Amino acid sequence: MGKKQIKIHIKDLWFYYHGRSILENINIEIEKNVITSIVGPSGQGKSSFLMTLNRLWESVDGATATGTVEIDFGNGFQDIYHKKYSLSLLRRQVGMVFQVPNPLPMTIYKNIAFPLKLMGEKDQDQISAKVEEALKRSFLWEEVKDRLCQDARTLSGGQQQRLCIARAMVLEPQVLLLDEPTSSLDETSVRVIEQLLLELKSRCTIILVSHYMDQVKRIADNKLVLSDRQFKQQ
Amino acid sequence: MGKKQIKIHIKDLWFYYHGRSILENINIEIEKNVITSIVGPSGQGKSSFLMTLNRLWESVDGATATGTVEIDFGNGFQDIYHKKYSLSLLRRQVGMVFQVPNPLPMTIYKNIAFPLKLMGEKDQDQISAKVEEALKRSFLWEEVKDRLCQDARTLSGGQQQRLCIARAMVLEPQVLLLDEPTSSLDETSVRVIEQLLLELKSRCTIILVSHYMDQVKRIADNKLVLSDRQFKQQ
Amino acid sequence: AALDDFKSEEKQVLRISGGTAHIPVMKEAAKRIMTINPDLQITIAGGGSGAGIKQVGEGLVDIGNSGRRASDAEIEKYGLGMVKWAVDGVATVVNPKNPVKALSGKQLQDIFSGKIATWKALGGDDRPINIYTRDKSSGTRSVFWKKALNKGDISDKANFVTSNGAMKSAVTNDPYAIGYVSVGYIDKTVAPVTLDGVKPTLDTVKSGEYKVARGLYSNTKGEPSGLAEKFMEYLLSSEGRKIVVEKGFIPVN
Amino acid sequence: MRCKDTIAGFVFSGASVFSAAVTLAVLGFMIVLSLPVLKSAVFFDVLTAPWSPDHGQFGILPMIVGTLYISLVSLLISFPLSLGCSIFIELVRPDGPGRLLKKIVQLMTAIPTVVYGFVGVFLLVPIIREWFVYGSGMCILSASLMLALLIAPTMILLFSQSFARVPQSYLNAVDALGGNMVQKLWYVILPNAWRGILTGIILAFGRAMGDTLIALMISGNCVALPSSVLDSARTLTAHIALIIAADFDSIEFKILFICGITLYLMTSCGIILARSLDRKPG
Amino acid sequence: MANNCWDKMLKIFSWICTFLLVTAVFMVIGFLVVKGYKAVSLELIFADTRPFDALLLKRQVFGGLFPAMAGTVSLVVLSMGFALPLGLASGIFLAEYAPFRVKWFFSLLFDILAGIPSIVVGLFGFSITIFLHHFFSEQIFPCLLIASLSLSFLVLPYIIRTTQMSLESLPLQVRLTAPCLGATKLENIFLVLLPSSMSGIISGIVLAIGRCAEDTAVIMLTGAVATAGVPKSIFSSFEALPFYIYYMASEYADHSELMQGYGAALILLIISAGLFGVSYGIKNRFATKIPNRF
Ligand SMILES: Nc1ncnc2c1ncn2[C@@H]1O[C@H](COP(=O)(O)OP(=O)(O)OP(=O)(O)O)[C@@H](O)[C@H]1O
Ligand SMILES: Nc1ncnc2c1ncn2[C@@H]1O[C@H](COP(=O)(O)OP(=O)(O)OP(=O)(O)O)[C@@H](O)[C@H]1O
Ligand SMILES: [Mg+2]
Ligand SMILES: [Mg+2]
Ligand SMILES: O=P([O-])([O-])[O-]
Repeated sequence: MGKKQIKIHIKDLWFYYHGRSILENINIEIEKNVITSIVGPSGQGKSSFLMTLNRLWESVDGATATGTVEIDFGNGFQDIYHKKYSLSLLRRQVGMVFQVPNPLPMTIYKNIAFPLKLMGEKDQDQISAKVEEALKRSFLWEEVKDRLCQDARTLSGGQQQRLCIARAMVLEPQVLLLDEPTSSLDETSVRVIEQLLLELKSRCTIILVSHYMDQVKRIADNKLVLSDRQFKQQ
Repeated sequence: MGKKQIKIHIKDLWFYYHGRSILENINIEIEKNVITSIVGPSGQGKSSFLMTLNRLWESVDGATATGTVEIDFGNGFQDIYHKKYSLSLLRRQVGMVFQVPNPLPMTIYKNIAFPLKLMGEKDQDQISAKVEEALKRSFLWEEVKDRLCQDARTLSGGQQQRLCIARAMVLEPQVLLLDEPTSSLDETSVRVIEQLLLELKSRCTIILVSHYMDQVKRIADNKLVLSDRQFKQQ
Repeated sequence: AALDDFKSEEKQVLRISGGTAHIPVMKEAAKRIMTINPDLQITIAGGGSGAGIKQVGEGLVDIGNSGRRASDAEIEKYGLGMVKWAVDGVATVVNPKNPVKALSGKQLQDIFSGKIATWKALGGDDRPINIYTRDKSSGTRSVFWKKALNKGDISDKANFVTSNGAMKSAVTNDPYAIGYVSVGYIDKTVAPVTLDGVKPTLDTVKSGEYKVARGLYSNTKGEPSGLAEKFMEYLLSSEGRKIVVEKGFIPVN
Repeated sequence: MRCKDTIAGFVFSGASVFSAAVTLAVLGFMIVLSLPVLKSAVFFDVLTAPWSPDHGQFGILPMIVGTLYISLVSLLISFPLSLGCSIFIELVRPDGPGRLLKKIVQLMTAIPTVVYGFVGVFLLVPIIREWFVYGSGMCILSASLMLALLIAPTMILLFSQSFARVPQSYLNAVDALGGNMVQKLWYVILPNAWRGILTGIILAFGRAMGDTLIALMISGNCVALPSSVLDSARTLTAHIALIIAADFDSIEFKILFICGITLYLMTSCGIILARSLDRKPG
Repeated sequence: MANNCWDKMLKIFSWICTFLLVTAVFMVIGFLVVKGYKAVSLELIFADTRPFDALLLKRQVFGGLFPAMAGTVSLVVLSMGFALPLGLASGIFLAEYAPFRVKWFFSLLFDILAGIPSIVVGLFGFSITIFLHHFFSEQIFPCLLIASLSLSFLVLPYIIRTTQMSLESLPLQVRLTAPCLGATKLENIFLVLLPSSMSGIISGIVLAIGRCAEDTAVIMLTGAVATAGVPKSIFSSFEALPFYIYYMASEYADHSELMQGYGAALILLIISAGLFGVSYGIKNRFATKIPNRF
């Protein structure tokens, strides 16, 4: 392995719910293009930590975060908490996938095209090319190419989760946050998604919250243990 | 151990919800004065089975049962599904306790006195004697004797569950059906209730639905496994 | 009959409805009677003269008031007994702030039919004229329509109000209003309009100079009897006549 | 025991059959009483002619138009306002003010209509008269403004209910993909909550049509067909209240039942429509 | 950024709407309070009669709100007297007895009844009265009894639907508790189901009371009049607070009557808000005080 490259610098990060601190004084670095897994008992703040990396907590009632999170999106480290930093820009570069797959109530095609539409992309050819690519990359293309116009909620759980990953990947984010993405899936689907993550690693930095030690052992390069509002590297 | 005595004969029992069969052709016997536990995956029909034993399904929309269930209440086996069999008589002799404790919206005292009132008991002294006895037998007397006039819903979960058992026991039923009676309780309460069941075994036949294998091992004498609409004895 | 007559009456209810011009007098009389004998209950509703005649005819009330003589057809159909206890006029009124205080009969007809639409044409402000009128059941309206408007049209743009009282407060509240009320209702919150040179006042009505005049009647089904009869007698007694004067009407002799 | 149970069953079902019968009786009674008009040749005139008893014309067209006009204008005023307020409660949701607004809106449901009418007469009408330098101030606009306040809580509460019912996972998906609030509203909330919104609009419209006091007190009640919002107009409900004193045998009185039937049918259609929307999962 | 700009506009729009609505509501309430607070006093209610005499019905009150308030109270008591048993029984039937189709049809009818404009219900009441007067007994007039019957039809659907919904929302476990102990269906309903859903039902009832106290359109067609004094029998006409307000608004004779109108409006507003508060309180109290473990 070559020299370690750092993708995210987290300095002095605190996180609160309704004034109660969940994370205290976090100072860690996250390596580029590897899978970093975060483990720890339930309710410790793993999900909260992910939300600090794309500022998703700003949409949650009663949540606050302070500190600096610097991410290098190719042009040097920039503090994403800086006032002028655009939220939608950030979220496009930091994708996120949730524990329970959450396809939007529209067709499979439109689900993937949705982030492009949000970005203001108008060119239909471009969009369909990108959708196809994203689906291929998440091993879903073969399974859905004949039913792109069906409602995405008719897919199986594992397919839905891959759809959500594809949706997150269509904007080519440099960081991908995964919050227990396989915990509601059956064994086979889990394997397919793990495979997918290993593939994706080459093009983005993956942070994976997982309850399953086996899984962490199988695919993670780094492991961070969250306990007592702090991280312990292992 | 002496010769096994049979309490309940179940022959050719079928159970349906809205025409969909849940239990098919059940033929089993249940031993007298022991704890028989019923285990099996969720949604297999364990609760439904209990309801066939006191005809409680008759109060549930869309449920039907066919077959014969014969119980020996001391004067030979009688088919409880027989047209002439009185429902209230049956329910007095077959007590039932649910997973979530369900005290009635009245005082502690009245909760226990309620079944007596339904039976038409008028003599207040008799009632209060029976209430006290039932509470003592369920190890609850000491805890509630000073607050008999408080609303039963102010008790803790474990206390409520014991209250419900006491309520079921006040009519001295010969069969006691318990539907996961400890699954919403903490460890200590669970132990108290298990102790209670072991005590009660001497005076009634207990059928216990439980998810916890540990618990089954600890207190059950017989174990019935429900799967694929059928029982398998183990 | 004097008030004392009511003292001996048993507990009972007297229903009165109809003409709204009558209401102040009715209220005062009822108040005095109910004070003397709290067992009596006298209920007073409006509705207009038409309603009063119909309701008493149908037996829904004991006394039905009307601000016009019941028509012969009505009298015959229901067998009404009538008591006329006051004389009253119907005056055109405007808001006191309105400089236009005199009109000719022709002008009045043109205003109500909508031909003259702004006050400017009459020397007032440059604002549209807001006409207020009553519904068909009103005795005040039928007298005004017959005697002041010569049965001319009333514009369908006119706003509707349901009683003499409501007419008065509508005109009080609207500086560009024109309407018509019973002379007894006129006080300083509304300004009477001089019609063809005659100002509607108690005196001009009494003297017959002001032509748009009418009687105030109370009707019963058949000849009045019982409490209704006593009530009528009270209205015609000296004390009753005092009330009539007090409320701005002219008692009949 | 058995016997008691059976009797109780009869009592309960009897009560509900009676209550249901009332609903039908209201319609039935009005139809019977208006039969003379329905049967006669005037019926068609009734729906098209103007109202002018002096000339023997008893049309209720101006009232139907007045009812629709006033309700529509009040809806036009109230709808964006209500939408904005429910966006405030469910989407913008500033901590304190959001909850406060909800409380205020709930409290608004308790304000009596006659109070709105009263305030309309003494506060709103003079303001309208002076601002627009036209008419008496008793006009469609005044009535619609007050009605808008009356129906706003119905809409706001139903709107925010249906906003809140949009699954959180959809909202999370949009958030995580970098969508902003407007996009969230446009692409996810509105497509999912439109049934609730439509239901709210229908019920509020029914409420506006059915209200008597506000229109009676501040719309002027003239019988001409209105041509602008500053014109005075009469609603079907106010018409009933005004004409009720008429002779029971007259055509005027019988026409009231036509008004009643019209109102009954219009609101019932609304209810049926709203229910059919509500039943399907949104 | 364009994105942000849209967001800001949406926020500003929603703030403006909120501001407009709240201002309007406070204008309405504030206007009444500012103009009316001076009028609110014992004299407003009892005029020159001694309150004690008035309350004991020894003397009639003239020029005060007392008769109107007494009328409204009798109206509310009577109509709830009719609507409550009928509504509760129908609600129980719908929730516990009715087969699916019947339930569907009846609840549709009750929804329609809830949507019927109150003036139409008033018209119904009025024409029934005339009908009875003509064909049944000359002694039937629009009166307190008729008005409260009509009002009870108006609030019936509210009571039915809240009863039905509170009963239906009880979890299966609660429903099965008493049958398990040998209770019959009726015992189950009266001893367990109704007490368990009491808070929902009561707050529905309080709102229905508010509706009775507030409605004007029904009573102006069925027996409310300008002057009647305290109602002496259910067969007489009556005064009522909302009708009084309507009457004063359109035909106050002088300033003091106008002030009475303001006072009456303020009092009615306070009563309605009070009833609303009570209903809200009941819901909250039952929801929080007793931990709901089901
Ligand atoms: N919306 C919220 N409001 C208030 N507190 C919250 C909220 N969401 C979570 N919490 C609390 O914050 C703490 C951290 O929650 P978080 O979801 O980050 O934990 P987690 O490590 O992801 O747990 P899990 O493994 O169960 O997902 C928990 O104690 C939780 O109770
Ligand atoms: N009221 C009902 N109406 C229709 N179907 C029902 C009803 N209650 C239960 N079922 C269905 O009947 C089946 C058996 O249910 P039952 O509650 O007996 O299962 P169980 O073994 O007790 O499960 P659990 O362990 O989750 O309590 C399930 O598939 C369930 O979906
Ligand atoms: Mg989590
Ligand atoms: Mg179960
Ligand atoms: O109400 P009137 O006196 O005009 O009939």
